[in-house]
Amino acid sequence: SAAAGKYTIGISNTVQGNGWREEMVCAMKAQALASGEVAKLNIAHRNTDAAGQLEDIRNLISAKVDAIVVNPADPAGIKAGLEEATKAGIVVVAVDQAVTEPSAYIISNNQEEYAYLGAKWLFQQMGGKGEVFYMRGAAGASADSDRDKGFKKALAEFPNVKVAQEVFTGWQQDQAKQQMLSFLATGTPFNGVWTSGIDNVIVDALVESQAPLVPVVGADNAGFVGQLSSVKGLVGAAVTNPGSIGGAGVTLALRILDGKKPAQQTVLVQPQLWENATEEGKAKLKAAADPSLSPEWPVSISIPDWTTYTKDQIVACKGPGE
Amino acid sequence: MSTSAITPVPFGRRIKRFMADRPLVPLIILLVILVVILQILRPGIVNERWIANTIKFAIPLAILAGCQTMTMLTGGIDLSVGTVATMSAFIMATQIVNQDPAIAFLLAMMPAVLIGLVNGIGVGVFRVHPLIMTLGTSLIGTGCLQVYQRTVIASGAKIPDFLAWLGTGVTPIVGFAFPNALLLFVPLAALIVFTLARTGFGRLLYAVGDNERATRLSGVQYWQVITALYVTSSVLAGITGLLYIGLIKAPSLSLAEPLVLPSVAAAVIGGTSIFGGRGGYTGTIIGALILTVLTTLLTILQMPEGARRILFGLIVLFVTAAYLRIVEER
Amino acid sequence: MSHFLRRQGWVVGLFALLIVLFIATRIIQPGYGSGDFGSLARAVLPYAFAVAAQTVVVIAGGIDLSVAAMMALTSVTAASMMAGASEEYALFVVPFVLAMGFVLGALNGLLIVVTRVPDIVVTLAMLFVLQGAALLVLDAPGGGAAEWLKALISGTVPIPGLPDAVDAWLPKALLVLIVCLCVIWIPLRRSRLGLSIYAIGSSELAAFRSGVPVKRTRIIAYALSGLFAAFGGLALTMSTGIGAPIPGPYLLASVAAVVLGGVALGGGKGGLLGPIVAVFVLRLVRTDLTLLAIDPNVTAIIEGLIMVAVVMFGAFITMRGRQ
Amino acid sequence: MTTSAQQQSPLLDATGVAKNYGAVAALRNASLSVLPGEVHALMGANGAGKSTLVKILTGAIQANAGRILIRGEARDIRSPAAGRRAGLLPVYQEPSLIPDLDVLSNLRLTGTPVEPFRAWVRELGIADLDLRDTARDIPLAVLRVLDLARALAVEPDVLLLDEMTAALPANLAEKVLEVVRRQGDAGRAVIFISHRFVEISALCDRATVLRDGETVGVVDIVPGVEEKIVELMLGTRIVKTHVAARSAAEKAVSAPARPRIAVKDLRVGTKLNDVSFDLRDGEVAGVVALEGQGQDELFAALAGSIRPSGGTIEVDGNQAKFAHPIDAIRAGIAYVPGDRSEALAMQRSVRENIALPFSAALRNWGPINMRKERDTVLGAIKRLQIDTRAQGEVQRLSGGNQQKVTIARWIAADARTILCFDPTRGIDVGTKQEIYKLLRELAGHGKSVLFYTSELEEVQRVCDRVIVIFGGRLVDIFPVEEADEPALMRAAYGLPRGAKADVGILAAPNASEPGATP
Ligand SMILES: Nc1ncnc2c1ncn2[C@@H]1O[C@H](COP(=O)(O)OP(=O)(O)OP(=O)(O)O)[C@@H](O)[C@H]1O
Ligand SMILES: Nc1ncnc2c1ncn2[C@@H]1O[C@H](COP(=O)(O)OP(=O)(O)OP(=O)(O)O)[C@@H](O)[C@H]1O
Ligand SMILES: [Mg+2]
Ligand SMILES: [Mg+2]
Repeated sequence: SAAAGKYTIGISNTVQGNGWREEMVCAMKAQALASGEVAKLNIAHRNTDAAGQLEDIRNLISAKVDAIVVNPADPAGIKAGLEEATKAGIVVVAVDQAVTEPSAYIISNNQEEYAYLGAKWLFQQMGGKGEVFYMRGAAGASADSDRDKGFKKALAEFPNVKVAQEVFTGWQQDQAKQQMLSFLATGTPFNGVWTSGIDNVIVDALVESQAPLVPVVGADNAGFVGQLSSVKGLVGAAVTNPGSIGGAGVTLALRILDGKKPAQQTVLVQPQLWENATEEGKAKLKAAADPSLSPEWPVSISIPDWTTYTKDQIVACKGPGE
Repeated sequence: MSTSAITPVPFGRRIKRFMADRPLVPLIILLVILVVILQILRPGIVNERWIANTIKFAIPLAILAGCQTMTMLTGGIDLSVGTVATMSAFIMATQIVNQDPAIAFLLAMMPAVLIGLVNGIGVGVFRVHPLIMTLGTSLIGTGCLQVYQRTVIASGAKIPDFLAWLGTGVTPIVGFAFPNALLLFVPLAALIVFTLARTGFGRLLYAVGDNERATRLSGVQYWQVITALYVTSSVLAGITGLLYIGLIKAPSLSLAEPLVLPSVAAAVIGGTSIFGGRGGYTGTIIGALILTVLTTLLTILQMPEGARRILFGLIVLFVTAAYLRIVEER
Repeated sequence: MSHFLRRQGWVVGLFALLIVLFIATRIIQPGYGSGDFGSLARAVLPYAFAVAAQTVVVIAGGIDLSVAAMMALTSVTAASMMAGASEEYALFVVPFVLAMGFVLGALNGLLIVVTRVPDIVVTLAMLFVLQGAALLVLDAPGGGAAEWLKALISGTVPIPGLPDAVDAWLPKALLVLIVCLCVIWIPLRRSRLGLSIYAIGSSELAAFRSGVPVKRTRIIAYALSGLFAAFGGLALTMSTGIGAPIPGPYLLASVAAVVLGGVALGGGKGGLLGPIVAVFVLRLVRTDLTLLAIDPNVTAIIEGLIMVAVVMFGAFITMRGRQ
Repeated sequence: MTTSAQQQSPLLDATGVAKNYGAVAALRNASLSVLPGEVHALMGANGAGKSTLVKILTGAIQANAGRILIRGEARDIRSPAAGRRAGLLPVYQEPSLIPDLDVLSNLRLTGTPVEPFRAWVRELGIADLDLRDTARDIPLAVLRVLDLARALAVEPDVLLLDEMTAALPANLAEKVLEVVRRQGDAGRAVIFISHRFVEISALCDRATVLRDGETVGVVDIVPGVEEKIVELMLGTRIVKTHVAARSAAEKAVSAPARPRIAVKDLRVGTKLNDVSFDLRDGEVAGVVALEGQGQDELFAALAGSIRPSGGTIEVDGNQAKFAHPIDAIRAGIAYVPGDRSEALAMQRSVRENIALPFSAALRNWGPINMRKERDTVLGAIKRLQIDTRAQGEVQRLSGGNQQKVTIARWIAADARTILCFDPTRGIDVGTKQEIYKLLRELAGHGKSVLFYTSELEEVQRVCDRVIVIFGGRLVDIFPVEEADEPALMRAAYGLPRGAKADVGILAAPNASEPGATP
């Protein structure tokens, strides 16, 4: 499958330097390459806000791409740009999060479900009672508030579980670790940790300070998945939040360009939970673990039915023409 | 002509003058006040483990703040330290997988030296404003790191045991757990303090920041001083990156980026002027400790995130204002 | 003429660079037309206001690290007030938010003057305070904006007497920008207050000795900065239709554009035109990089290189000029 | 204390003024009373508190104690703007035009009427001022004059001139004196600070003398009062040093074969043209020129801080190319610029400023030998009698003491050749004598000095030869015996030697007697 495709696809992403997002972009590239239908990728990938993403989307419109795959900085904030794109005859696909623009197609990880699933499992592990250390993402980010909804929903189902402390990690490793260590130093009793994807440093902090290993729920990042199998006495679960959703977005865009519209406008990819409390879960974890990946990368590097690239292709992180 | 009358000075003024002569004392007092507040809010938190943790996290910040202190003395600033630290950390963690530790170390320090050199030449020879120069090299460095990152996705990463030991380990000495990072930091800090106070190079940093034309007339070659300075700053940032990766143990592409603004803040809180010519490193170290303690303080407060940030801002402002009031003569 | 060139040479050079970039853009994408220029103008809007906010204080010899946070706060305030409210209510929201920016900016200045803490620390502290306040107003992106406000910056204005082909190149966003900046800047520049702002930036001691009320002038400079930042916040809400409590990348961008625009960090020199042209240059570079489909990682490298190269070139010219 | 006619009530009357900076008492108990129509001298050694008093009177700083009456009314002047309103206009020791604004904007800023300003500028002898020039690009001497013209343009009741003439070349200084004299005639009062007795005796009616922040006397200016003022100023110390050039016999003995510095056809842009002269070991060569005749460029080129556009400089017979001041310093040539703000790191200590050249070279970046440094620095401080009460930061020293630090640096570094650009600018009589002695001593030890001065009377006290520059060209080289003030003045105006005419009020006979030093 050479770069003999016919489409130009634009990509807009607004967080740079974060393992998950890097994987997402690599998945997009790999899928574009694997599909053989894409001649050129036009990627706008930088740290910016909704207004900046509008700028990028409009630049992509100027570049006359056939489709735009976008990880929205905000569901509502880029509506105007997406509308303009549709008007210009461009297929718009939002990945990872929903958007409010009705003409856009959405293929997204279900963030609310992501948090609900993990939190529910955690509270069950805690025996339905006790204190949980709740480590959120970046204050004011829309993915964070979606996850908060899911977490609160699970919390409501377990009236005896209390939040011992709520902090924002800003999705930053160093901050999360420092917060965990400070929290440990306060001596506050706690029975579980729910963290919004910054997970391996939390386990590290628990191990380093020789604190009792309470159940920890994180994401399917390679580092954490490895820890779930290797750290003795650690009980925990990884909830999948595949960065490969980006590849799925490209696939969806290509299907639409080829005239194969999906039944609904929105496709939700449901998260899975891999825990190490049962033999069955352990087997899943073992199958998923991939020590050769960068510890910040989610191990779920492909989504059945939606991505067709090989592991080598996504790891090479090369798009058509590169 | 030089007879000054010695009149008896009231006690209050004597204390003020004492503090004004030793600006470190009031800073330390402010630090202690913060710790006491912390202890009151969460009795028992100020224990051995907490102290060790605070020191561990304050050290990388303090070293980066040292870079800021030195560059700020010349009227500059080094915004590339975050990128440099991240680069050396990331390169170390990825190269150690297949390379000899010594080679990995050299590879990790290479971008630091290079960026320092480019910064120094840009600022010293081409007279680009340091803020723009270091911002520019930091953008370039980030871009290069992203490109590099793609080539090593498959190779995985590893934290060398030695760095983990240095970053997170503690050594009990007379019943107290001393963070191993102090082994690196104490000599480094002593060296910086000594350099600033007692060496020709240190003198030149102050003088260049104060009046560059005057130093030129005294025979100082600006570009030499500035180039040496920015290379030093970058190398320190590189070392910080290695220490930090040992502490965090998770290489990421934005590892040390969050430390940049606080490093500037620590230097300024510690009494260094961004306009050059004034300041010192000991104040900066306390500044870094104050910021670290403050972060803990806010973490354990049960309040909305917005209110926490407001409080953080207000405390930083208050601490600096109080410090100035105490130190100022008159 | 020589006076003009000596003073405005840098701006003229930047303008030439901008024109070269436009030509380059047309070559890269022959279809680049008036609509795309309108997009550029809209992209420029928040940056331009941020840079105006930064310019005023830099000329006055200070720096404002709270620009982006101020924009976030004013943006979420506007968005949360307008959410679900009537179209007319926005008529009240706009002046309210602008006044809020002005007052908070004045607070920045007041704190600097009263506490005598260096401006960089005060505005850094205010960065956290304003960010926190923004999070208290809206803990996640949301809110809304009146339709007429959103319409204010999209499309073009038909100016009677001008052929449509020319009209099309006058996007509303550009006019809004020009009007808002000129209404404040031109009278300021001509007033004694404007002179005083330059004076305190150039030499605080000399200004004081010339009878300039240094403290008051400093407070006003920061208040104006707050006002421009509030315009920037409104621009964000206008273009996105929401308010987001996390500040965008406007702080460093504003400082970079100020320097690129020929305003000396340290104060006393430069004007507003240079930084605004610099913003256009930086935005257009980004457009070109996207049009060229350059690897996004290389994009960062190129942007850094351009920034450094332009300033180096300027430094080189001044060095040559001095000899 | 001499009393003068008291029929008039004073325009300005300050008593018991005190000001402390931390432990330093800048003023303890100063008083000053000025009558309408009077030109009143304020005198005192460096650091006596003159500038501080001016700043207090004009609201630039606040006194800790004291009472100020203006036209008999107690006034509390809290800012320079308030001072202006009260009719007090200062020209401070440091220029106070805003550096980055053009002259016109500077006028607008202070609400100064433009036409009177222009008239004063012309009157003060500056013909070709472009109001759109940025203050930063205007030479120091002109800036001082503009500062004065700006003050005159608003017709103040009391004009306070702090060392107005110190940075001025003779021609401009003379104009200033004329103008100031007429201010007194117009019924306004002038407070005039200067260390030059000639000016005081030519201009002032009375003098208030400060010592260590205290008013120690008010005297009428009558012929012969100088001795008394000096005594008041310096307390018990009586200075009777007279230095002068070596005797002809001495010169004959030690004329060296090769000049230390040989300048040939030196050119700098359009400012300096084909200047050639020699500087020998063991000599002090004076340079005399009016404002802006190319002397700045000459010194800067010799110091390596600008590159000449033509000609050669030979040092010890070897041709030298200076790309940076370090090259000149390596060749043993040190430069003391006229503008001390160009030479000093103002926020650093006296010690660090003096020791600055020691650390300049790359090989001296290492640890400093603190004891050796202290001894060297202390030696230089002693030699120049620097008032070190506020030595923690040079900016807190008085103007004259700052000036001394710039010289002390090169005394400490033991430079072989010193280029002194108006080194006695703003230095009190006592110390001036010391500096003359010092320069002679340096020459006596075989060092060489190139000495530009704006005070012509200094020439015969210090120099062996005089080089006169006019319009960028070297017009004459005088033996010192012929270099009396009228002759120098004429030469400085480009008039041929020998023509007899009295030029201006500065042509007072000079009283130095030749004597052999050391
Ligand atoms: N900001 C300051 N801080 C500390 N000391 C100061 C400050 N300003 C002035 N002084 C001290 O006050 C004294 C008087 O200074 P002042 O400038 O009034 O002297 P002066 O009489 O004008 O001397 P000169 O003839 O040298 O100009 C000096 O000892 C000086 O060091
Ligand atoms: N830190 C210092 N404190 C006091 N005096 C010093 C100091 N450093 C140098 N000097 C003195 O200043 C003079 C010049 O110093 P410098 O070190 O530049 O010369 P040097 O190394 O002795 O000679 P060369 O130029 O041949 O290397 C010498 O007389 C030296 O004694
Ligand atoms: Mg004085
Ligand atoms: Mg040596």
